[in-house]
Amino acid sequence: MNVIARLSLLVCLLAGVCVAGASSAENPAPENPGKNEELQRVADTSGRYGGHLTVGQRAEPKTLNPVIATDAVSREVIGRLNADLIEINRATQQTEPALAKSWKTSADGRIFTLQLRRGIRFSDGHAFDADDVIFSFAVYMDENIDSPQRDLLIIDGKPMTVAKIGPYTVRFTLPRPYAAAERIFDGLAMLPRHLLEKPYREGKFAQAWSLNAQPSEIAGLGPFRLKQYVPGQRIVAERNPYYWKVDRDNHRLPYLDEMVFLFVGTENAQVLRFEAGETDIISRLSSENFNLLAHEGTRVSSQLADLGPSLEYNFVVFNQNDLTGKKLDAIARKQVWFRDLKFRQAVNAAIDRDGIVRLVYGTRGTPLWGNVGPGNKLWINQAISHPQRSLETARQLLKSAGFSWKTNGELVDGSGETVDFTIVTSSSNAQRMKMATLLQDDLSHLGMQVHVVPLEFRALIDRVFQSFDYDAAIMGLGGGDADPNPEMNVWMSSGTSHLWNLGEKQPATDWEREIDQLMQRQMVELDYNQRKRTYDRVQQIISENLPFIFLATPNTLAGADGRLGNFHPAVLDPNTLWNADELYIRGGLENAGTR
Amino acid sequence: MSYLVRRLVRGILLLAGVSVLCFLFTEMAPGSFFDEMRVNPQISPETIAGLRAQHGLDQPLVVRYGRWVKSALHADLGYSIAYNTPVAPLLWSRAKNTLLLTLTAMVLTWGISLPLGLWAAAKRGGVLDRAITVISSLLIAVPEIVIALALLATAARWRLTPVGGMVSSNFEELSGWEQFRDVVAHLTLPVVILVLCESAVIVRHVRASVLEVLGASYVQTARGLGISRGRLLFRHVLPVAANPAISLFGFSLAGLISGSMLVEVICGWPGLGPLVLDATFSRDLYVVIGGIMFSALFMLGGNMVADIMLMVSDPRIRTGAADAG
Amino acid sequence: MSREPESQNAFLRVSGLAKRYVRGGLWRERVVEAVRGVDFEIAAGRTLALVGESGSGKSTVARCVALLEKSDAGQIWIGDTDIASLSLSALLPWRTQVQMVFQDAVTSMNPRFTAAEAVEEPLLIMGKDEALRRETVRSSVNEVGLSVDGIERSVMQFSGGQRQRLAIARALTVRPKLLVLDEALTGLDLSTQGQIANLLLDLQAAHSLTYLLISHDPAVVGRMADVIAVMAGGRIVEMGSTAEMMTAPKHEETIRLLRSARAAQTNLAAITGASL
Amino acid sequence: MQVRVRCKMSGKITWLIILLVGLHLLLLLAGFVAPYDPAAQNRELPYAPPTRLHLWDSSRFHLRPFVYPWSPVDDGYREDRSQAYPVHAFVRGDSYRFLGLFESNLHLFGVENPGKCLLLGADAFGRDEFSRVLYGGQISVAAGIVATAVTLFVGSVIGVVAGYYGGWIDETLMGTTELFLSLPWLYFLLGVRAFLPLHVSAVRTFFLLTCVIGLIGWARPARLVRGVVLSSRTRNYVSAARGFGGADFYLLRRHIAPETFGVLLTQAAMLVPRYIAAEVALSFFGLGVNEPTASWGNMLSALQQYSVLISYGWLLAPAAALFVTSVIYYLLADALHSRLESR
Repeated sequence: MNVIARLSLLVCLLAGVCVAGASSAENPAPENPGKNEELQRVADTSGRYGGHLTVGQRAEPKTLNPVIATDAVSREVIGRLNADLIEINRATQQTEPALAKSWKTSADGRIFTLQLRRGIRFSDGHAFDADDVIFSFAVYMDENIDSPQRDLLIIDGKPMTVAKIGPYTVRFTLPRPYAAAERIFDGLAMLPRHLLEKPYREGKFAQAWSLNAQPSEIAGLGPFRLKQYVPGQRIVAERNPYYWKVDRDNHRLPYLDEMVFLFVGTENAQVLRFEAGETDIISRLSSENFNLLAHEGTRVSSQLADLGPSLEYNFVVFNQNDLTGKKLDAIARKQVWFRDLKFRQAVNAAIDRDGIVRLVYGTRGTPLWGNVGPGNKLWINQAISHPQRSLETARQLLKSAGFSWKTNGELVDGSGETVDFTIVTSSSNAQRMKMATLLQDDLSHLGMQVHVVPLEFRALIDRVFQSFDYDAAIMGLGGGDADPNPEMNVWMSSGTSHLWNLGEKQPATDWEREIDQLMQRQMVELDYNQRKRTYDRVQQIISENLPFIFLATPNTLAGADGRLGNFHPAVLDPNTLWNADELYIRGGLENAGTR
Repeated sequence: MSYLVRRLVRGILLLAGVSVLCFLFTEMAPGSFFDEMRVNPQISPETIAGLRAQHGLDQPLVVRYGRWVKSALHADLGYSIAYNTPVAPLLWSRAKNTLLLTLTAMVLTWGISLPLGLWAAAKRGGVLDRAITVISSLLIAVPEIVIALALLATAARWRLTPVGGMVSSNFEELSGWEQFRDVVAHLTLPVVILVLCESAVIVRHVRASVLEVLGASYVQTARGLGISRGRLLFRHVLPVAANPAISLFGFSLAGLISGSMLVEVICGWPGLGPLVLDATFSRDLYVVIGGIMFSALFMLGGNMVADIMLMVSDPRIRTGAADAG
Repeated sequence: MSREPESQNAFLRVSGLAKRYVRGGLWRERVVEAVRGVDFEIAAGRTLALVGESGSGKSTVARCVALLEKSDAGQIWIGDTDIASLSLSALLPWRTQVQMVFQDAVTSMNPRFTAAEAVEEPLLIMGKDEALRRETVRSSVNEVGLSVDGIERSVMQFSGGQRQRLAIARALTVRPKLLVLDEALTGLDLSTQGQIANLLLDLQAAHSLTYLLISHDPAVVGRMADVIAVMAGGRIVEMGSTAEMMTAPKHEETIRLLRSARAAQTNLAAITGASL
Repeated sequence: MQVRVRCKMSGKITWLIILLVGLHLLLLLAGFVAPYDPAAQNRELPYAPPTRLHLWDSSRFHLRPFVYPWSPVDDGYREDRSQAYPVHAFVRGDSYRFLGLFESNLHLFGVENPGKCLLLGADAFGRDEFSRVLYGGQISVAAGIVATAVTLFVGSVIGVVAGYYGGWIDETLMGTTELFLSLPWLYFLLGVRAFLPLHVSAVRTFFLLTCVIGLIGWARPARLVRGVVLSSRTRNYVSAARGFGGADFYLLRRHIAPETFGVLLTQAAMLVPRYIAAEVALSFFGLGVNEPTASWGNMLSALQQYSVLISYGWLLAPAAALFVTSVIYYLLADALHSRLESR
């Protein structure tokens, strides 16, 4: 028996060695850089080839189609398989050349002429040229596809136009000057015309590149290409042997043989599997988990990074929507308070932001008084004041607004009605639930009866965006970019994320009108300093009029296996994988296959 | 009508009822798949409306139901909004994994709890009986999610088993035997969690129904005749005590698809659980409805098997059914 | 023990009785004709024994006569009334006329009950007040030869013979005219059997009860019955006075029954009271 | 022997009932027993571990236990030995409504401010876990029992009717149970929440919760009961009683319903803790008892975060309370069951 067991073990080991040996040859070796390829040299990067990196994702990606993908996890995978014309460097937050090796802007800022890299190839070896760019934009702009990216390409209701000037030159014409227009190109993956034109012509574009697609049907310009999809378990991407970047020693990137996207399901599982060494990289860590990993030190070696304040801003918004015809009389009555600036100022003064940072973020967060946090170094208005919490100030404000207190401490308004309202928040966001509980306690010191109502995420969205059936909400908006332009829809009175009063025909207040003008102006302003001054004024108005009462922002926290080289997490999404092409495993190949 | 025909008719009616109510319920729940995009300031409401129209979400409920029935008859069970593929293959690729997990867990659960329940009842008040009472109370009192997380953490700390997924990432490179071992290693933790939570309930029921029968007349008589304890338990008590146990067994069978959702989500098991839960949150309606139809199908099968077993094990029921009919 | 034929007015007259069962199978249903065209009558105060192999339909006849089941065809006359045609509610008064004593006294009483509760059950159902119930229970229990002292004990604590006595006492509480004895003596040891048989005969004499005795045991039948009817395949194949049947059976079924019974009799001592 | 066993049983039942009454009294008098208001936050003490009761200080033994305050350090808390706070009985503190009737501020025990006596530590907001366990128990235990009662009532009625009458009634009812078991209740619950006004008081949330849980859960007991009834309705004594003219209702009440007691008691003993814990799942979907009202379910839902579960073990206190409660209930159910049987 024993002998048989040993023998079979031996056989298994041998077989394992053979299979392992065979498999490492499966991954394509990087092609040697050719003479006529205009590759991008990443001068300050070095590393070594080999190994694979396992990433734990909270959910399963839904599609590999860059045009229709809406969810974050899909986009995270798609981003590794595809490339853009111009990229935002996550470390510097500035644009830099990608598939377009250079570009020229006309004097009026409306015409962009892009020079594409010559001689570079898609991951299936097919050449890339201007026709692919023209095709890609045709798809993104197609009304029948309703790509979420389409909205980026429409400025002032008019689409930008694309023209092919030469085999490697394309020209984009904007309907009007647009500040930082080149940032739009980040996130618009260039598609292979030779693979996708057929489904596009047949009207089956949305079904193309689903997860069930064969790897041979998919090609991109990113550092990796699809190797395998196992339903419910993982996506394996292997090196794109034709990738268009080289390191300082002229070695073609990426260094990694493979990237494995593992679907782990929950944040807990993400942490557990990182802790157990089953995944190598972890981002969007909560402070509790970050501290856990930092203190426990259960991983043999891990590198944890606290990058300081993120771009996410959490705030309370009071419902100031026009409720006529909505049958929400109870809320309409309360809107008298919500529309009263002094009421909002009182709430603002009563909030214990330090408490939020300490209790919600375990000190790994930063209090906020405006919509631009310290994480956005280019745009923050440092002049905005940071008043300390003062219940006394809050009481004064309420008193001057005609509120008073009953003998039992309850706050009543001028007409004798008790100040009593609910705060809704997403039940799946533990941090915001905690903020709500803290806020409730803070406001109870002012005699306000506040009820916290956690709602399932989509139920919350439905109330805030559709039915307006809520008093106040704690929400968060995360910027994909540090630029003010993506915020247009939040601050413009006609904007679709103008949460406190959606769908205004015209600005309801003077300060909203002023913000409208300022936002419009900054959009067309091409000079940074001028633009900054304009946007500073917007921040100033917002912090004075408090349509949102800002609370705090969490720090960006990430971690990786200690052996991962070139790990430079950034505040902008995707925090950890933006330089996937440069990541490598230290110590080389012998460690790579052991997991 | 014969039993099977009646069951079949009932099954079809049930599936129809479930599908109608599913549509009504999903209509009741606020929000839709594309609502998440509303939070992104860069996406316009027109785009969202366009996407809704593309997927037919703007159509009235009846129209959507009609389309779905048509698609269900083609064995597609509708079209996933998120995955842009038909639902049935999406579900089936994961249902296999769920079945692997739940069948293993079920066999172990019953293999453990049936003898334990019998033993506890036979030696009532003994050490084992008390231990079972305390342990099962503990398992019932502590929410499953906490038990699962605690076990998961233990496994991760002590490196006992892999803490998630179904196979290692180098699975394809392993030999057949190693692949088997790999799956077993990954299976261990979710199975242990499921077995612990389920058997706490079943042991108690088995114990209670065995005690009930032990008190019954003919068993007392047989005892008076000096029949051996083992023979008494297995020949006389167990067949009769099996009645509630069989109903429970039916539930085990019926819950094969739906019973392990939480554990699958926590352990990252690539089954239906994570898919359907994710779809529930994201309002990917047809995946949810498909998942429910799938589990309803299994429930029908499970209950039918349980009823047949009841008929076989308890001849009086057969006679009774005849009388009433 | 009177054996002379009495006046011809029968207490119970059964004619053309038929009963079908539908057995729900897994694949298809099966119709079992348990009883077909059974005719017989019993004179008041007399005993008719239905004998036959198990499955011959005799228990079905008993259950129909005892109003436990609805027959599919035929009439069951008591006096001028066809009780088979009555609705459930109209049957209620007739239930006091006909009572049944089951084969297995052990299972015919709820093990949760005390003896008193079990015996008083019919009275309770009929809504009699408590004093009357208690009085009737006492007299019935006395009548079957049990002591009143122990009747607050659980029925589980009575022996097989005692429980059969309780079952008879229970039947007597409603003062019935007809007792259906469905294998009431089966499964008891010989001496107990004899005691119960004597008790039944005494009761018959005392209350002029009419008995429909279901049995497969010729010894019991020979001792108690005035008339014997032999059933096979759901029909009565032979009927006659006890004396005729025991001495000169005609039908092969009757002969076979008697022969097997004699063979069994020699082994009877070996059979214990185990009802399992 | 039978008699002796029964006496022993009765003794056991008495003890269990005393325990149970004691437990419920403790919960009912939460305001008095708990030293603090369950919603009072101590923002400087998030996740403070249980306060240690001391009898010895550096020099000598004290008859009266005393506590040291926690002072935060780098990764946790340390006792600040410079100041000791003796624990006093019957102290004045946060006010509460005694038995919901009159205002009081008398507490069983406590320490002087600014000392804190956190017997079971503190939660993320520095709220006293011990006080919250007591207050939370009021809601949770009541919810568990009411929901169980609703479930078992509906379940046993349907199970008994289906099992007893059989035929098409059985087919219909069992079909309904299957329907019930397979429906996407989550959507239904989300839908119900959407229809309800946001501002629903804690009491009404609690009632809604219980009714919904109770109404959804009946299918399982119904099927179990049906199985038992199916086999018991053909027992000879049931036929006999029918022969005496016993109506259906009589048969059900006297003969058939008692047969289901075993299953029902077992179900009850299991459902109470299950239903209390079910709130954890519900609060995950924003359907639980809202903050800051405490309930064992919403307290345990904090442990859904792996880091909390690992780092702050004392937050399992509601689970321990639930465990004790459910063991008492189960033992009682078992003892009652065997008592019914041994008659």
